[in-house]
Amino acid sequence: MISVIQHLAREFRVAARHKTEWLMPLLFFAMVTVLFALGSKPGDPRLAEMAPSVLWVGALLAALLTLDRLFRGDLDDGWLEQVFVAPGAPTTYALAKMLSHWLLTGLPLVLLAMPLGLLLGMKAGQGMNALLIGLLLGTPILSLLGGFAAALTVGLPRAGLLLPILVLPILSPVVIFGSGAVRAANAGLDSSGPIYFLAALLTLGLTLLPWVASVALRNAFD
Amino acid sequence: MISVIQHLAREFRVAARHKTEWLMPLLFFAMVTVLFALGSKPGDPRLAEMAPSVLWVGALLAALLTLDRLFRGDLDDGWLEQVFVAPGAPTTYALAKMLSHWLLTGLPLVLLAMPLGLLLGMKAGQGMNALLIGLLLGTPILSLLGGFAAALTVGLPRAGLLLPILVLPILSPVVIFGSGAVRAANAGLDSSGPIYFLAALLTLGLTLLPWVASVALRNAFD
Amino acid sequence: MWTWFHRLASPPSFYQFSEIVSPWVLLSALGLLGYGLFAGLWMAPPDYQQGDAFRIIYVHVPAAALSLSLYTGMAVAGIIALIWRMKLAESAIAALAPVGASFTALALLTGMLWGKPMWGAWWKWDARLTSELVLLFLYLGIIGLNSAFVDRRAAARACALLAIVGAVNVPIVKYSVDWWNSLHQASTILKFGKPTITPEMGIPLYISLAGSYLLAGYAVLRRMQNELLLRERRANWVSKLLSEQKQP
Amino acid sequence: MYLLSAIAVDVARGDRALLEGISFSVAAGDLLHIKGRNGAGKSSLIEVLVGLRRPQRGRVEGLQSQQMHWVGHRNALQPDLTLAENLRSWCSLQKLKTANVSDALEHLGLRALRHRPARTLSMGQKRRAALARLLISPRPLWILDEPLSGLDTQGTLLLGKLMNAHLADQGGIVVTSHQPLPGRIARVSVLDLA
Amino acid sequence: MYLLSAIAVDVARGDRALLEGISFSVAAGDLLHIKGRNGAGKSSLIEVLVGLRRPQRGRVEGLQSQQMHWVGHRNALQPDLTLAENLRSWCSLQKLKTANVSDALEHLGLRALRHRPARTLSMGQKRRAALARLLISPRPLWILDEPLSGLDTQGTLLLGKLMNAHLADQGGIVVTSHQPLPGRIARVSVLDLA
Ligand code: HEM
Ligand SMILES: Nc1ncnc2c1ncn2[C@@H]1O[C@H](COP(=O)(O)OP(=O)(O)OP(=O)(O)O)[C@@H](O)[C@H]1O
Ligand SMILES: Nc1ncnc2c1ncn2[C@@H]1O[C@H](COP(=O)(O)OP(=O)(O)OP(=O)(O)O)[C@@H](O)[C@H]1O
Ligand SMILES: [Mg+2]
Ligand SMILES: [Mg+2]
Repeated sequence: MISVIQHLAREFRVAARHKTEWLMPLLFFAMVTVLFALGSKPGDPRLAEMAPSVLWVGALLAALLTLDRLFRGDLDDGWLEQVFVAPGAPTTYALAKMLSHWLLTGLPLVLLAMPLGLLLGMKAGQGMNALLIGLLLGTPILSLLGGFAAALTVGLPRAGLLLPILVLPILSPVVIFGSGAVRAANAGLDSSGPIYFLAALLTLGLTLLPWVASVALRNAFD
Repeated sequence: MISVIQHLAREFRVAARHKTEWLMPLLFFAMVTVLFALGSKPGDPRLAEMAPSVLWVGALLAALLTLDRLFRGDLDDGWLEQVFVAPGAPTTYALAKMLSHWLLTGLPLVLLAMPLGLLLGMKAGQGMNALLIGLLLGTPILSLLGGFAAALTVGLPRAGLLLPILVLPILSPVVIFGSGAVRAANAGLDSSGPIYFLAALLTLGLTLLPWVASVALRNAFD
Repeated sequence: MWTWFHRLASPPSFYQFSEIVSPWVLLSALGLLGYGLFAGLWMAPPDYQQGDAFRIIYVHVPAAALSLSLYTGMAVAGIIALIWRMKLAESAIAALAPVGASFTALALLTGMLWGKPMWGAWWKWDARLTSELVLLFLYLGIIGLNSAFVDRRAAARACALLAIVGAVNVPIVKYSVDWWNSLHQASTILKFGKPTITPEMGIPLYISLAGSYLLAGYAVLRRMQNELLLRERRANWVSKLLSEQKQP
Repeated sequence: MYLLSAIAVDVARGDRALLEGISFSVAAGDLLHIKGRNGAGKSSLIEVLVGLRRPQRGRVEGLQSQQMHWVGHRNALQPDLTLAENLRSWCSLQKLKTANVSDALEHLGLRALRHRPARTLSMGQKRRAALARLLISPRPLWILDEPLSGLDTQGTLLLGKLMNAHLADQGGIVVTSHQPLPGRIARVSVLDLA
Repeated sequence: MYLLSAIAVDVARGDRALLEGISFSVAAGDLLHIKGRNGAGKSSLIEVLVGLRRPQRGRVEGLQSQQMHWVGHRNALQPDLTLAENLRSWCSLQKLKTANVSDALEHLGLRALRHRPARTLSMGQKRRAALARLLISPRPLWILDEPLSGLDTQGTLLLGKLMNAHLADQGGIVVTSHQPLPGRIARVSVLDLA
């Protein structure tokens, strides 16, 4: 636990080198939304109905943007080797990496989703709640899965097609259920089903993925 | 001219080494659109009307995913230095880089756009043509602009997120006109106006941006 | 003339110059703004359609106009910085970005405030509104880029390039109202030829317009001074300056 | 009593066999100098010794990697973190106290640079930073892969002193180096992979 | 007749002044050995000589970078391309014929490795690959930054031979090295930045 925090501290120090770092995913998310709006006819009512999917896709994108490089730097400068000869378990390192990604990218995105939703004409209410809860559960799943994918690419450079074929199918149900929950809520139906599914997925990922990722990372060395 | 081709040859050899690099954007593009298809009930007319903006934004963002790495590798292993001490003009190098990005990412996306458009319920016809022509002109603009932004941020720690913030605002006119053309065509109006605008923008970019990018790259050295 | 210009262009003399000028700029800015806003908000007659809501114009239009002019200025400074590698122009870019960003934000804000009564909505995905929002992102992008570099010169040159390339957006914001049938009203005031606005509404507007330009100028001058001090902190004119300020 | 011993170790990279039947042991106060042409397999062997890579056959006995200091070809410096931050985060990774960090930097003449991001250091300065880790906490076994590469003469002599001091208080060293080792070292044994 | 001469050159990194008033010239058959402690500014100076970095003050006259071979700290090898591919693409960048590539690799003992991706090479093998460029086409001036780092003894002697041969047919060399240069070189002048 403590070592997780220590790993995190390092990540944050690196991030802090970039004063505007934390702002960038937000700006990107905002830009995606604006682009969607730009693409459609000015003052189009359908925008509000598409909003949940728009926001989900935007969040997914913003998360993906930084993920693939998660471990690359540590491999290149030799830090990864140090992690594996150090006393602590590499799993905590992988977990810290994923966690830092969520804290620096996922969480801010969730917070921004509400104002953007309003901007797209969503009404505050059931639908909005479903959206936020869904994102709150979905973004960490992205960080975990994406982190695992990044570990794979670092570990087995010849992973080839394996990677996207492995990750995307697992990723898309998250997004589908996420925006599904919103539509259900908007339609006045009970949206707890998909939400529970996301929660289950998250707990599963949290218990397994950091460990799997650390195993994948080990591969970089033999 | 010849040297552009020689640069290109190198890029393709590297790309051939790991296939995922250029497959990722395609799969991402497909996922985004499929998500939208799943996002609304089957045979929903709204979907077809939102299709242009979905495809436009999807394609552009997918193309963005791979941009931040355009020059990074060459900087790290010292190839960029070699380019600047070599006889040829760095502009041709920058141009080749942008071109390779378009050929490996932009073009495949355009080709994928048609089936995806049909999937979203667009009819083959004026609208579809306008979409494809628009993308055919728009994606190279993205590769040029994105390449320029990548050159600006090449020395920087985390270009990954900074880059889209730099590109998307400048890109927004492309989206406006691109999807505008499709809507015009769908409405049976003449869509040549926005198309010409895109063409003009592309020629402008082609003449200026590779050079500007090379200046930006030079900036990484003093 | 040129020699004078060149002397002014050197950081220390520019620093002294703006040290002398900027107080007066500020003073006249406040004066004009004070009168313009007072005249606009109290003396000018209410609009026959909009009633008193229209009075936001006295903040909105200047802010919006500045959001465009400042960006243009930044692009011009960028060109100078790249061609002549002029320290002054480089620091101007860094100074202009945040000022421009805040005026853009102000234009958006006042616009939204105005939009509620006029169009019955805070926000519409309208060409001009959206493009102005995009302009804000452009500014933020430049600020982000600038802060991402350690070396100030490299930062300035990068921002210069970005500003120049980004300038394509400015005409789109400016003429969006004419190119697309926008909710937003077309240019009536800020255009060449005969403006179509009654004098007693127009005069105060022009005055507050001039005032806010001066205000922006003041902010830019001061920021440029800071930037110069930061970049030249190792130069001896700075250390001399500081030691002088220590004496009394 | 041995600090480390390799028993009939085979090393391979991918499917290419590199080394076969490597056996040696390092006692307290010993220095083992591993020599061999480029590509002989020195670094690969060292990665086996520190437990980063499994030997194809045979086994390695002795101290755990927690009781070794290992400096490889790469310096493990995060380019955006300052020198001090880099060493401190390494300490927390190794569960060491960060008290000695500034002394270690001082000792290697990096004091003035401690607040510089690692990316702005020269090649040799980076190498020195990597070696500074040896001084942060005393550990019985040092494993150094080409420690002299990039070091200037002063740095080379300094490292010689440090190694001698370490051997003097019953430490052990395994080092690869193409150049002759600096300083007069009492108990050297050479393993030539050529 | 000088191949290269620096006239009162000042070098700075960021806003930190490094070197001031550096002047020297290299004639055909001369070798200039640049010495100096870690961080003295050798690599920065060399980047000025090859035209990668502008000098703060002063100027550099003589051959264009098209007539130099420059080997810096970094080897300019794309990790995923094979050795041969790397050198060939460098040739096309430098507008050179690729005919000599295999000979050059042969000469540095890399023949067997030419179809290996660069990432799978040992440190010294990568360095040799970088040096192989010197042999692909004859150019009057060589500029080498720590060419010996990572080379084994055989490689060091080999480089010594190559440098002597180059000087013998009226070439010039500017080299930084912390270790003494191999081989007996006739006309050496030393520039010490310490
Ligand atoms: C967020 C919403 C808005 C934005 C982003 C916005 C932006 C702008 C911009 C960029 C200009 C151009 C300034 C120039 O030409 O230099 C402008 C001018 C103007 N705006 Fe807005 N505006 C908004 C809302 C409104 C509203 C609701 C009204 C009132 C109905 C309004 C009235 C005007 C007027 C009268 C001008 C001066 C036009 C001229 O005569 O040149 N604006 N605004
Ligand atoms: N990118 C950079 N930004 C700022 N300072 C730098 C940068 N790179 C190097 N320096 C500083 O410039 C000085 C000279 O660096 P340089 O690499 O030229 O030294 P060097 O003589 O080559 O040292 P070495 O023998 O270790 O190679 C060093 O003090 C270093 O800290
Ligand atoms: N990642 C890798 N995959 C496959 N083979 C590799 C890899 N890394 C190194 N090799 C090969 O293994 C052999 C030994 O490499 P190693 O780095 O151990 O050599 P070394 O003795 O350290 O050489 P040097 O003196 O240059 O450091 C070399 O022939 C090299 O080509
Ligand atoms: Mg080795
Ligand atoms: Mg150096």
